[in-house]
Amino acid sequence: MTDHERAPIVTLTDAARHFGPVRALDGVSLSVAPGDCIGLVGHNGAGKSTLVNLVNGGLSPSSGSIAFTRGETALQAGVRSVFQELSLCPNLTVAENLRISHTALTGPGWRRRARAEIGASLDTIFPNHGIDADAVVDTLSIAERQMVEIAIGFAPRGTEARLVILDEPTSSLDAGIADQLMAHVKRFCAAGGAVIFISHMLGEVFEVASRIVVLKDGRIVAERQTAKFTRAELVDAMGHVAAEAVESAVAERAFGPEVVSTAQGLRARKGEIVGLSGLAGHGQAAALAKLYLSRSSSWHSRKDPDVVFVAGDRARDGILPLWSILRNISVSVLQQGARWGLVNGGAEARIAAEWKSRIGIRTDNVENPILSLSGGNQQKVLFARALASPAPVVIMDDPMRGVDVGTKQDVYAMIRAEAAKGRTFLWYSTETEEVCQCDRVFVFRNHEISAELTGADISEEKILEASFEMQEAS
Amino acid sequence: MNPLSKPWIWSWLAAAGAFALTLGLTSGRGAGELGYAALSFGAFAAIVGLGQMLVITLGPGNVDLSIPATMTLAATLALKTMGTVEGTAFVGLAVALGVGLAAGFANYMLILLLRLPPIIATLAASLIYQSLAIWSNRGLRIKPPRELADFATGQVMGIPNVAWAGLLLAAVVWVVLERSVWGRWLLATGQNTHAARLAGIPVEMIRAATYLSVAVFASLAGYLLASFSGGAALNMGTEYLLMSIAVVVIGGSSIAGGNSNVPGVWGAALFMFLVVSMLNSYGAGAGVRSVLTGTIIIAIVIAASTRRVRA
Amino acid sequence: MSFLARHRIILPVVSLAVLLAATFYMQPRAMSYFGLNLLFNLAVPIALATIAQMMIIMVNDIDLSLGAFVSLVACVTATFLNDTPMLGLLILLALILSYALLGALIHALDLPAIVVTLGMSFVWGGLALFILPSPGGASPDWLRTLMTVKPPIVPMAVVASVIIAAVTHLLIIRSGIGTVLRGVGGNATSVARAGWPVIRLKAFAYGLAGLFGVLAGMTLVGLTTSADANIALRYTLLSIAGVILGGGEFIGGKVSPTGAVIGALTLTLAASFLSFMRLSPDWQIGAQGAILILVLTARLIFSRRGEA
Amino acid sequence: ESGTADKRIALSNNYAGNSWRQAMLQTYEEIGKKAVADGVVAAADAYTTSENQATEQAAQIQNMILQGYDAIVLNAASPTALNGAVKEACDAGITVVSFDGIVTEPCAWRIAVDFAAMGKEEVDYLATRLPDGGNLLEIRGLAGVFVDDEISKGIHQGVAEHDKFKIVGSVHGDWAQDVAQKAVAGILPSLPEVVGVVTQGGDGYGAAQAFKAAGRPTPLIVLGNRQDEMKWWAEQRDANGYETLSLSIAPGVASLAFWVAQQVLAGEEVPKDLTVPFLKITQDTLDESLANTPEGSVANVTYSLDDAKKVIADAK
Ligand SMILES: Nc1ncnc2c1ncn2[C@@H]1O[C@H](COP(=O)(O)OP(=O)(O)OP(=O)(O)O)[C@@H](O)[C@H]1O
Ligand SMILES: Nc1ncnc2c1ncn2[C@@H]1O[C@H](COP(=O)(O)OP(=O)(O)OP(=O)(O)O)[C@@H](O)[C@H]1O
Ligand SMILES: [Mg+2]
Ligand SMILES: [Mg+2]
Repeated sequence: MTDHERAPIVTLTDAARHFGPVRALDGVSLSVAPGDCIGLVGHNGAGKSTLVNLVNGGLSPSSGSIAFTRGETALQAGVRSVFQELSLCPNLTVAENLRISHTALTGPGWRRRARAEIGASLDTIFPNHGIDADAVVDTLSIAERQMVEIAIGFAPRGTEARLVILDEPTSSLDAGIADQLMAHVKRFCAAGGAVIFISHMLGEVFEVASRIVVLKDGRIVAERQTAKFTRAELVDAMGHVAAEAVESAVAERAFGPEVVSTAQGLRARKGEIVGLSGLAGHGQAAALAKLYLSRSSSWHSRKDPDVVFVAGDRARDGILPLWSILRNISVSVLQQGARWGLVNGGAEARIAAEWKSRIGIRTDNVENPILSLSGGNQQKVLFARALASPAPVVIMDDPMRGVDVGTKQDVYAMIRAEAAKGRTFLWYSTETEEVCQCDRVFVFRNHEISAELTGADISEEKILEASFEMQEAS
Repeated sequence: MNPLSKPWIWSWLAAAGAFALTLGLTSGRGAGELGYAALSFGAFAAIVGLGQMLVITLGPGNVDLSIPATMTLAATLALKTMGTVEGTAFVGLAVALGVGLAAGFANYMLILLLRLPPIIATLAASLIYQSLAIWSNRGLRIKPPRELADFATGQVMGIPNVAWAGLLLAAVVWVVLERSVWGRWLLATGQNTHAARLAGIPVEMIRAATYLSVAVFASLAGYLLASFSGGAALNMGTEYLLMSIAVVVIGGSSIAGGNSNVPGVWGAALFMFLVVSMLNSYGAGAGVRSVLTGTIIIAIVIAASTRRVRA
Repeated sequence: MSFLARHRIILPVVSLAVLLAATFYMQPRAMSYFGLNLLFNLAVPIALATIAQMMIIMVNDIDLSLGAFVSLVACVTATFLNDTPMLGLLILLALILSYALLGALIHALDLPAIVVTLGMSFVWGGLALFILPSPGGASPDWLRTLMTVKPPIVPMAVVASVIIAAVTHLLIIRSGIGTVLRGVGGNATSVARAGWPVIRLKAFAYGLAGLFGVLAGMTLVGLTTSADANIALRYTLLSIAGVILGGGEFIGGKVSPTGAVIGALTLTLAASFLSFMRLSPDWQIGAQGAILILVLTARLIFSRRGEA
Repeated sequence: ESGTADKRIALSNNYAGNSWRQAMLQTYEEIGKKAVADGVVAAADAYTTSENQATEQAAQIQNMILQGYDAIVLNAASPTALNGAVKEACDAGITVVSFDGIVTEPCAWRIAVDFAAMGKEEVDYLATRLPDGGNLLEIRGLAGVFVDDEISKGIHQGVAEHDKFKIVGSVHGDWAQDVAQKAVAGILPSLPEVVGVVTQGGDGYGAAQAFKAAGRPTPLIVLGNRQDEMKWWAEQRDANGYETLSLSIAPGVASLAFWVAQQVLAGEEVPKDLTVPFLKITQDTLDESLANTPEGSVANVTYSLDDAKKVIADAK
């Protein structure tokens, strides 16, 4: 490669971004050159998304500078972003969404060209994706949408993609598709493209990244070639206690009577942690939502609810965006302290304060708006909301989306402790590793339960086997 | 905290401005009269506005366009039942509120069972209520019983009785929204109904209760207005369609739902009366009056929203 | 997803067809060139107004001032455009521009469109009163001729409806810029991130609404031959109902221009159908509500099927 | 025998939301039913729209053309905006007779009330009662409507002639008691003493209420024939000798229009422009009118065929 080709695509010099008193990014210097694949890691709220937004021009820095080698703006420099929150237009087709990003695609016949372009990009990254370029996005599953978004990120779009930023791209993808993505990222970088890859799944980061950058509280605390990091060192640098090796299914515990039993075959006993697994979009979320809705009412609410729900798709199913953190937490327990139908403000504040510290929500004041929290911290609020309620059954729809390693460990511990006290958890996760910690696992395939695994049977191989079997047969 | 960041303050400032400008003409004479009239007529707008506010709080697309028809139908049936007979005021009130409940129930059923968008459901239903009002009384204007008329036009401690009714209702709505569990549920439902349901909130109960409330408020306003102005007329509710929406939004409630503002409704109700009085007093013709009213409404909204962003 | 849920347009088409069949059954005379023209010619301005409303709903806003705006345009058309065509044209252009500015203002200051347009309805109404304190004015001759032209085989009203639907379909559904505009309704943030100036897009959508509002007012005058300040006030609600009837949704940029035109035709036809039923005057108003409910209830059947 | 036994007449009405219109619909219905029963005409249907909008009414007229009526009796939302539809009706051979709200289309008949004269008469009356003149408050109707403009013109013309009067305030009461009451209550505090109130009908009682609530002496309010106004007037008269004038067009003019249409259909030569006098109630006729008017309605007269013939003959 010539020097010119090695010239950095983007260079940040001491870039900082403050939101009022919050120093989301506190002086970061970084440069990304062609061929780089940078793994960006850090705890929830470390400033990763903020960094991304500075690079792609979504936010301007409070101080410091961002310089592109080619062109003035991120777009001209060939910088593309795939965002943490999905950002397609749900009312448009896949091809039309490409048109939105590809501003130069005009004139008669643009539709045909868009179809071809997005089709090619999807085929390259996700062979056998099965997504129709004329499908309207809101008819796609969340995983398919994520795939489309990634494909748009890598599509040529008139210019050439030089730096693609992926902010937690795999959080709603299952393992197989995530592998396809990582293979593509490697190919892309080998061909002279650059990628910034943000993930809380350290395994992925180790697999794709050539260099790992660790952010902590808005500053870069470590930056090394991937080979020079061990997993423990990395976790350490992020400021977490190194995670103990995941203990596989807890020694046989005694469970109480059966408390959940659906027509579909989903069953759970008191005190049991039940996992739902399988490929993304095969009916797990729908099964859980149906279960929740059938065991709660939209006409009356009881002081002692039967079930609570932890949403994974925060914006759609969880967050009440106009409210403070406090109100978001307390909404599930309002009735407990209420007298004559009036909210007990003291009890409310106590519960919020307790959970802020128990689950480590990073904020200086629970009266702050919920939207001032980073994605992962918003997710913690949803956990707090559910766990604060006394409901005996907790339903969790991929609740760890975007939660950092350290917090995950805390939450696992909390779940185990609550289960020991007799609560039942139904837990859908796209991460097989998580599912493997459950007492019992139901694997879904085509909206049906294809396998029920218990005890020693719970293993990644068995789950994968049950997820794919029929597809190979057909 | 900067008081200008409260979204409701602007409607009060505007009302005060219109009040002062009107009195500027008479160098202060008639302040009492004007204030008294503003409280009397503002009360009706405030009552329907409080109801509309609850509905708008339910989130985008929620609005009740049947308020005028409900007012008319409730008033018509109540006055017909009372038939100027003394001592029937409470019977009439019961009839009016009953009509309100029935209309609210019908509206909600259209929304729930037929899944019509509320804006269309209430619009269609309002045409039916209007027909019912015509059919039941053929537009005859029956006077309220004297004691009721006296009550409606009377006053206690210098404040008109109808204003007391409006203030009392505002206080109740304020407590419900700001302090009660039910109010929290309503605000949550307005932000994201789906998320609220998954957080264990009985959203259908909330929606049903809200649509019942707005209709009951409208029927109460209709009953009071007919008693106040000497009888029910078929067109008595007409101006309260835009009025009810205007007082909610001028009052600083978010039209996107999940956020409401009781004091603002009263401020805006007073403003809507005072601005017309002011323009009339200055001899503005219908055209000027209309253009200025519109401009002031937009100015208030801009002031309120830009302040909010900066605060 | 079912066939019907995917092709939302079928529902409005079927509603219109059923209503038309019922109308022909009640009043066979309507089944003629002359009859169809009488049934539908007043639907032309309503269809244009519905398209205008659709442009606003497309970007997640709602326009409560449309009726007053169309009335104002009608007043301008019947006075200035007739007496001093150049001045009239300038005023109409200025009105379209002010709609576009309104869209930019609403976006720039993040104002609730429903409130701003509520305020604007007073402004437009007041201006209309300035121009025509009492009904009057006259339609420009060319406009009258245009609206009463008798093309062969198919009446003008039907031809006009088809043209309106086709043009707006090309513009909003097929063209690139239309796609981006719908994208603004679907997810404005992502459109902005892709480098589009959303403020200009919104101004453009509002400008289009202004344009179609102007066309609505002009065609209305062509049909009625004169104007007054209140002439089209009911178009506000009518146009909203038309958009919804045509399969549009209030949020998310889901609109259908063809559906909107059909929705407008359906609403117009519904009123005629009722008058052919010869109800007692007491119930004529209520029956309009009932038929609105009935037509929209058909949506329910479709969406239930769609879910299954 | 009349030669119209197979003819069908329709009433096109644009608004049903007040007592005047309801009385009009009722009169038409009564007279129509009787005419059909007597075999004078084959049908006399009534149609009404809700919103007082010319567009809706134009569609209504077009439907009547399709339905094959022989004549349309029309109370129009606008004097000009229906001309297109009216012309179409005429071209289809339909007789169109407009009344109250008349249309300017030359092919139609017009039964008009001289609204400007009505406005002027109000001021003339005030001049006889208040020779010293003084301040007047004007309550107008619905802005942008022809009748409102005409009456107001007449009033201003009257004031110009009687220069001792001065209009110190003008509000729009939309021909509704409660709207008028509200508008008057809002402007009163800023007004000097008011000696007279000129109105357009349907708003006098509201004005009186507003004056009472403001604690001002009741001025001389010209009334508009509503029963509640007349009742209030009678009460005032009995209590303190209050004296005023009440005038308005009678809703029964619909029956006159019906008979005129019948006469045209019967082949009679009928001039295109007819006038009806407005219905005037004075101190002397108050009790009689009050007795004849149903509770909550409007003073009315029903016109017979002979009345119609007489009106036609007068116009020739
Ligand atoms: N618009 C905003 N207003 C106020 N504070 C903000 C805003 N956006 C981000 N922050 C704060 O900035 C900090 C960094 O947030 P950022 O979203 O960059 O974190 P992150 O590293 O992406 O976290 P996660 O892994 O949870 O997505 C957080 O403390 C967050 O609360
Ligand atoms: N920017 C634009 N502004 C206005 N009209 C446009 C614009 N772009 C395209 N159009 C018009 O929209 C219509 C359809 O666009 P286009 O030809 O690009 O799509 P298409 O070829 O029909 O797509 P497909 O490949 O699906 O057939 C054409 O009439 C075209 O002139
Ligand atoms: Mg983030
Ligand atoms: Mg093509």
